[in-house]
Amino acid sequence: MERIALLSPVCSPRLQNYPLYIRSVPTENELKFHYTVHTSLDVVDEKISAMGKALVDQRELYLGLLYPTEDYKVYGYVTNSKVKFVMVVDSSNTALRDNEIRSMFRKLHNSYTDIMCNPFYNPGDCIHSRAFDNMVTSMMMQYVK
Amino acid sequence: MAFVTLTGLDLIYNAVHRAVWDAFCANRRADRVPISFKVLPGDHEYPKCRTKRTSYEWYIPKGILKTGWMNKHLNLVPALVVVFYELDWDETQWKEKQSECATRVEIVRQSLQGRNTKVAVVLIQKKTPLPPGEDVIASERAAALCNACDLSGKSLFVLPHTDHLVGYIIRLENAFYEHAQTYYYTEIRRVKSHKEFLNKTTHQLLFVRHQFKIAFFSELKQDTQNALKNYRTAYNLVHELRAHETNMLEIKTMAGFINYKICRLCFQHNTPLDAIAQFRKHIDLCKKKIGSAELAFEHAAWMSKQFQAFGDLFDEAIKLGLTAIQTQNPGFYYQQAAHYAQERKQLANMLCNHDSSVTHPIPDPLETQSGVLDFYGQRSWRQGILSFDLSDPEKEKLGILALQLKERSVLHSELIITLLSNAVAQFKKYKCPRMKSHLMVQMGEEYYYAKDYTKALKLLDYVMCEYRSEGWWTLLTSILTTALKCSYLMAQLKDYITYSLELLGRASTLKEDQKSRIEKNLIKVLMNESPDPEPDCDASAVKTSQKLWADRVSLAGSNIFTIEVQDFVPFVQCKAKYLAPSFHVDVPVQFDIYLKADCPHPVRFSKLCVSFNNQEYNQHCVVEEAYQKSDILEQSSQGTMCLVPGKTRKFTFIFVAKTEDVGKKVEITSVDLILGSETGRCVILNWRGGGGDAASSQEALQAARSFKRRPKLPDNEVHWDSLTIQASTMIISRVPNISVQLRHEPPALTNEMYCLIVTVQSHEKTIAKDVKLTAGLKPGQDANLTQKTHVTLQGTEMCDDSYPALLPDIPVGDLQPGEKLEREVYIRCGTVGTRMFLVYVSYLINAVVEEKEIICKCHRDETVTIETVFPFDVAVKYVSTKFEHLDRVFADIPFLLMTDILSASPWPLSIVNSQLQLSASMISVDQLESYVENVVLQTGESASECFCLRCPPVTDSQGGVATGRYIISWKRSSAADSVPVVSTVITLPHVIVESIPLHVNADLPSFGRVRESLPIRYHLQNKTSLVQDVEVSVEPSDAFMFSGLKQIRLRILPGTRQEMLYNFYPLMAGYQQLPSLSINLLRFPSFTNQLLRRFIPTHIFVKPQGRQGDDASIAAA
Amino acid sequence: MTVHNLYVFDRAGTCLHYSEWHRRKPPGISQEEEFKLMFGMLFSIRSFVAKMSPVDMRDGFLCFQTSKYKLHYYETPTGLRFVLTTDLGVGSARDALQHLYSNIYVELVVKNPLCPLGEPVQSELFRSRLDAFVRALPFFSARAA
Amino acid sequence: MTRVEMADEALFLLLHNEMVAGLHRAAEQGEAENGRCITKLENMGFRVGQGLIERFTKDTARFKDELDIMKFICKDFWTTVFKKQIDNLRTNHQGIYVLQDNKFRLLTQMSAGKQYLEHAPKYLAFTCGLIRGGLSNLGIKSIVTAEVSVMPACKFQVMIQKM
Amino acid sequence: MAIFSVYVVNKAGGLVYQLDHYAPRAEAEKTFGFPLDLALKVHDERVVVAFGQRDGIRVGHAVLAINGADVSGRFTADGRDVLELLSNPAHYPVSIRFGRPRLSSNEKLMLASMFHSLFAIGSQLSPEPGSSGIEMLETDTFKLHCFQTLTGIKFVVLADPRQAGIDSLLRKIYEIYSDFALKNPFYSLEMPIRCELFDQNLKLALEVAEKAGPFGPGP
Amino acid sequence: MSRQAGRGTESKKMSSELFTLTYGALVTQLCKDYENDEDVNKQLDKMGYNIGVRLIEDFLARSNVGRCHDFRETADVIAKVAFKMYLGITPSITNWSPAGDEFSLILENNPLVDFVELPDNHSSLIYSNLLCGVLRGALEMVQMAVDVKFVQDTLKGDSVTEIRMKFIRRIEDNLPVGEE
Repeated sequence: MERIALLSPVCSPRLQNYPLYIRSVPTENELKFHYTVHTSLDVVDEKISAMGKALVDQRELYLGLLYPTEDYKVYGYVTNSKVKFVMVVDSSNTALRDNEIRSMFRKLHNSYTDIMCNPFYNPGDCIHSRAFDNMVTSMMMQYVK
Repeated sequence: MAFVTLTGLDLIYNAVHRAVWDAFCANRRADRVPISFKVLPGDHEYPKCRTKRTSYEWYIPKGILKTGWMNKHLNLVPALVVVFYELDWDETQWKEKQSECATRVEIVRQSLQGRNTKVAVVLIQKKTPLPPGEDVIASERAAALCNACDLSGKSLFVLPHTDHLVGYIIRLENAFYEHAQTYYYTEIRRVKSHKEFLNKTTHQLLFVRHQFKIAFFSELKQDTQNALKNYRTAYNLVHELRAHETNMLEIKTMAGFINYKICRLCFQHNTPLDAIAQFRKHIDLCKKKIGSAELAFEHAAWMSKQFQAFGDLFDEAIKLGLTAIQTQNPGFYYQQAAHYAQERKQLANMLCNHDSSVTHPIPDPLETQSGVLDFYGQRSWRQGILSFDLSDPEKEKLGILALQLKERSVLHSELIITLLSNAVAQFKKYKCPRMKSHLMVQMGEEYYYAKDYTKALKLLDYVMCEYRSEGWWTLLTSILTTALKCSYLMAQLKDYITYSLELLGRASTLKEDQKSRIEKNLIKVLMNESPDPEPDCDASAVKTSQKLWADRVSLAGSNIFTIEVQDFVPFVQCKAKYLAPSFHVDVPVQFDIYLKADCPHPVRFSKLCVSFNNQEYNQHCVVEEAYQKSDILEQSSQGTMCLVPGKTRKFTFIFVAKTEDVGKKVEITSVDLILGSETGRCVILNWRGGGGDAASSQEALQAARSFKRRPKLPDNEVHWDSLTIQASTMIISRVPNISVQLRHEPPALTNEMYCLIVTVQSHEKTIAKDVKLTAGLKPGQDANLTQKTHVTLQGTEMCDDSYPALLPDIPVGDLQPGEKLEREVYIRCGTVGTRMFLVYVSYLINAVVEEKEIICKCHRDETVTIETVFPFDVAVKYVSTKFEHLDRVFADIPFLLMTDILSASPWPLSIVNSQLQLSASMISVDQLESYVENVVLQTGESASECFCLRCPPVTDSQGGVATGRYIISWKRSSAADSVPVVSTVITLPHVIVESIPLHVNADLPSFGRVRESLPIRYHLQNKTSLVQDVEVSVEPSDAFMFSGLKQIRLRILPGTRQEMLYNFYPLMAGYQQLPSLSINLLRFPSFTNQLLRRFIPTHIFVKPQGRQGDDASIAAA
Repeated sequence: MTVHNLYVFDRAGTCLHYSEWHRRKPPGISQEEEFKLMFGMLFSIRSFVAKMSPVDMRDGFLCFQTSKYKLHYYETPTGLRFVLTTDLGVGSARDALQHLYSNIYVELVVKNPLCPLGEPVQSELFRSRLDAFVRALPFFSARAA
Repeated sequence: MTRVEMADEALFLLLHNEMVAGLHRAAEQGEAENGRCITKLENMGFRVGQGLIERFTKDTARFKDELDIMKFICKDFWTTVFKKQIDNLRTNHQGIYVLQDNKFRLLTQMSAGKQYLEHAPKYLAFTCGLIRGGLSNLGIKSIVTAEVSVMPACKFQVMIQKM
Repeated sequence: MAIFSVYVVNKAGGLVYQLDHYAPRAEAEKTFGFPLDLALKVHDERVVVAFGQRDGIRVGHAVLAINGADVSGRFTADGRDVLELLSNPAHYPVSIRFGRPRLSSNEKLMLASMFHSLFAIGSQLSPEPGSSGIEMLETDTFKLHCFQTLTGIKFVVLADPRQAGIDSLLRKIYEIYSDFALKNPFYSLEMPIRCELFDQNLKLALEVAEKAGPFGPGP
Repeated sequence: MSRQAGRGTESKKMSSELFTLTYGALVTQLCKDYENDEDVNKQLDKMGYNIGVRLIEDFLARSNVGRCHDFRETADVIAKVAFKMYLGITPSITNWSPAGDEFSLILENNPLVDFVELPDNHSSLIYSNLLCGVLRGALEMVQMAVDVKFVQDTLKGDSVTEIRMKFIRRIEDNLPVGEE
């Protein structure tokens, strides 16, 4: 089981960090998952602000493991355009090592980039895209155990 | 801590002993050795020691660890027993005492039969002992005593109770500590020694037990490193045990213990990561060890406990200076503990829902004869039974039942909430606002389950805004749903309504049917009925709440709720928009209120009203309608007071601005939409300012950026997104309907009374009352212009500096429609330069707006820039009587003052008069009259005057002599007679006056004729008070022959004049140089001929010979 | 060797550009007349040549010469006609004309939105570049100078 | 080779020109209208800028600071879009940056002097938007204006709006 | 090496003599199915290919024969309109012979006078003073050389671009003209030349020139 | 510091993206400006035409392709040279009409729509209609009147994108009136 969330850029004026896209498999107790993603932003924000202060030379877009909970692992990724990707995976899912996660984020990012390039997409709107859905679905299927 | 017992101390009756004891107990700080002391009577019975079995062959352990064991070694079995005994070296009855002491020791030894506990003797003495070796008796008696008690010398101590008691005590206990150490050491050895008798098959339990004991003793021995090592092995051994439903609990319990020990030690050793790693391992290993399904809640409870315990350890460590981080802090463990607590609760609810008839079995299977278990983690009803198959299923059932019933009495929610709040406290520290809110939501929900709705709401309310402001609608919705339930169950009207409003709103992610349900309820509430209960609420709670609602209903009326919707996302959206950024006071102010409902069913409202920063207007902006309960939900009738979902409804308001608001902003301070009615219940949705809510600004922004095409709408409809809030407008004064014209003839001339003719004509339909004229220098220009500019309406007399620069509010009466009035404004500018002049006409007029009469103040202003120039430039020069330019004049010798008036004005000037006012030092040769009187000068023309003056000699002419003033009185030729004459005064320059010794002047005809004699007479006048010798000579010239003294020296008396006559005879015609006269004053060598030339002519015109006729005429001339 | 003048016509016969360097004989007629005449002549030459040619043609008309000058002709498939007159000494100016078309006309006229097609070229940049280019031609001599 | 490489650039060039022309054809004359067209072009540029930067920065490391971003715009971004770097970047360190391109691709074919100067603005609007969009997507809100005194040189002034 | 043809034009621009010395044949016959995948059009009284070309058939070629029967202009021998005929599916398959259309004699007249005027314009448009008319006109398939006598008669020779020695040939033709045309008592000036001797000598001169080939005239 | 990541070789690709995105921005802008998609299509075609008439010159200048005398030749040049040069793709040519005056260009992938996902309310929008205009304009400049239209479009769910081109007539250029 794993879940993927894509969060709006911080720089969006008033409402920050509102979800652009959330998807989870399986869909039961999705709400819990929403909370998990939402709370994980604490860590993301922290990391970002740390970069701002150049405390850490975090030059990579992939933020790595944000924090582990009993049953999930939460990973984060922030694009240069400050769009945040959060991925929650079942901690029991051993198939997913750092590299897999990383490459999944890359996939997400690429696909997101395409969306940004879709002239009919209005940046900041929630994402309703067949292409994106399919990509996410296939990606999840690939790893769902 | 090492356990040491002290005997032979009488704390009650013996002060000395008391003091000793206190010295032991008092302030045991870290610097003191870790010993726990206990005073026991000398004949105290210590726990019996079982006879050591020589072989484990047939020994089958009944459990891992006895429940008593740890306590035994902490508090019962000492490492050392100290016997206190009062005895001085010089004791008289030494023998007796010695043997008594020996017996005491013996008694102790007896009761410690079989244990390795050490025994020590402390002699309490009155005297301070001499330094060792000096006291011979002491040493031998000491030896004797050791013999008697069969003690090693190391175990005998002397305690003189003198002043340095504490010092002695500390030395003592250090000694004790060493003994204890050795004791525990030997204990460890002993336990270890058992190991080799054990075999893997039957004695696994013992492996764990021994390992544990070793670790435990090491701990008592303060050897934490080994303790840790051994606990670790013990831990691994526990998990090697074959786990089965029956011993699962035991294993977990032990694992729990050991894990706790390990983690604590790790934190102690400041290796938190090891602690965490161990804990994770522990959890991973035990997570799945659930044990019997019927008691699943037990496992959850256990898990929760594990996490909580670790959380506590972690927190403890932090208090001791460990630093935690955002992603690794106790919070997570408390949170997890809470999580398991919740799970426990759920399981309990599932497994322990026996109906009330089921009672606690008797006899209570949880009872044991000893009242306690003898092994940790075993079931009370089958202690020590190791076989995995359940010997007595019946008993088993009862046992389980008992436990289940017991679980029922647990207050889960309390546990959960405490854990959660612990977590919250932690996350607050480690800046995790969202995590914090999340936990608070959980707490809220837990309170909800615990039926403490007030607390629940308090928490939920508190966090709602976080989720709202971050736009997490799903989460917000779920929170709202819970909140709604609470408010329902408490029959909290206002909250109930508020939450409904938002749950119906566009931010809510509820399904249509749910929304519809909520809306129906809301309407019921508005109609003063009780709403239907929220789904899946606790039945009993619903019962109570229904009563509450009923009561609410009964006390109808006085049920008006104002709800500030600004800060959330209500189901009605509102935007206020003025039609223009500014309105003239005499046109009605218009604005629209746009409303849009996002709820599933149409909603009626009873009233819509708008408030302004000027309340006056409020009453004009109200929409109201008699409110029939009946058609509240009726789809068909969509009258003005009904909002149809998704449709934008527009209300246009018109009001007439107050005249006093001219120049002010009229702001919409709030919009109120009233649902329900005063009679029943009513809710006032209140938007601060021009509407908008928590989500609207973001939406507006997105809409602005969007490239989406907006489908064409019928003209009367608009796109909600395309509407922008415009909540304030400016009231500006009525457009004046008069004309103001200015006539004048620029430029202005310095100091003249410049005439500016102002013509005001009214084009108003009605009479313009109280017309006022303001005219003059426009304010806000160079300050000193104000000094030099003066304005008046009277052109008749010259205005002086007392006059103002600006004439304010000159009343000029009323103006009939079409009437025209004219005023002359006279401006006197004292200096040249450009000035801006303002002419401002204000008046009052009645206007009718929306058949309402108002008096408007209108005004029109004209500004005009006027250049001020000098009317003319006056040039003054001094010339000799021969019109030669003079840079100085000579005393007593007449000269000419010439004035030149050049008109610089573009308009003709009439010079009324001119006047020369001479200073005292000047005398006019002939009387002065003006030559330019009434002369009119056109532009560029100039008028000149000439005055003949003489200046008497002056003593010192440094800086020259004042000449006087030249005054020109003038006015524009165009100006009316009434207009005063301007006098321009020109101060004449000073002249340098020089006196000369001799003044010469010649008189001779104006011309000569060839070959006709030409008589010339020179007058030489001695200006000095001395006799002067004068040499006069005349050089010949080719043009003349002459007769007369060619060269002479003569003497002239002071003041007198000498005359010399010459007769010149011109030889050639033309302008000829006269034979030059040269004079030489012996007294005044400075008197030169150049100077002379000033006074006498050098040339003369000589006519050719002419006919006789002419001569006559010439003679006549 | 020397260059006399240059004409650029479009298909419709509009003279897009004319410039001259060493022209000693003034046209007896107005410039429009001259342009008309020139274009007319070229047009007839095209059809004349097409009929006269014993075999199928590719480029068709290339150049002609009289006792005093030589006229070089280059036509693009889009019907642009570049006409350069030089003295007799000059060999083929075809490459020059081609370059003039593809590197100067296309770059500075076609790609300049402010030069409407089918009207005389106003761009100073074009004029100056073209002038510079022609003056730099090997067979451009400053004889007149 | 290089010529072919530039081919699609020609296509962009013509498209851009035609966009400008097209919008102005559609709008009836008048200052206001002209202004609106400029805004439209600017907005289009903005959107394109957002998209491009998203792609361009996909594989780049994280930016250190504002200046770092600006440099990126001047070097990589400009090169990929206009085949050359910005010639000169100046800043007052108070949030104003001036990017100078001495041979701005969209002007080179028009004039090398003052001819057509009055037309320059509408051919710069899109690029202004491009920069603004790019920056905004990197979290920098700004106002971008362009200034031409002699074509084809062009100055883009970026004023950062602090948020 | 080839000299294609010779034209003599009098000072009025009238063609007084024409000789086609060498005409390469460019013809192709092909059988077509319906519809015809070539765009045909009528161009000065001929049916020619407007667009589309394959296997030797090129734009500008005229329909010379249909199913072997020669076509004269727009009409078949039996007077049917070629375009109509070909637009009717019933007549397919059909074999058509295409080729460069031959110049008819009055086309030649027309072209001569056309050149006459081009010649004049050529000199008028000269950027240099005192220029003659067109003396040489080059295309990728042939060169046209023109020599105008002082008396205003033009001798025009069409030759392969690589053919040399044309100038001397033109002089030669002038000689031949004066020897065998002018000196012929029956020849009246400005009138078409019909003299055997002229023809013979002319042909002879052409052959000589051709033999000389690119190396210029022999000694 | 200069960031080398994602530069160099990609730069050409990038600039083609610049074109794609710019085109997208244009289309959406038009969608906003015009009431219905038909008008947008018209506008696109018109703009395409204006581009075409200029682009052809650039094309001829770069590729030394001469005048075509045969439609098949034209088709080849368009597909193999022009599309390759400007869009980096080589459509295949199919479905010749018997009269050889009509054919289809099949675009396996159409760079213009690389990232595009059509919203449902644009069913009748012909997103890439600009291309038709371009082709029409360009060919008209070389005396070919053609009719160009999309018959299939991947955006509309078709498997490929197909542009249909029909030769109408050859435009004869004759001397403008009042000359010769």
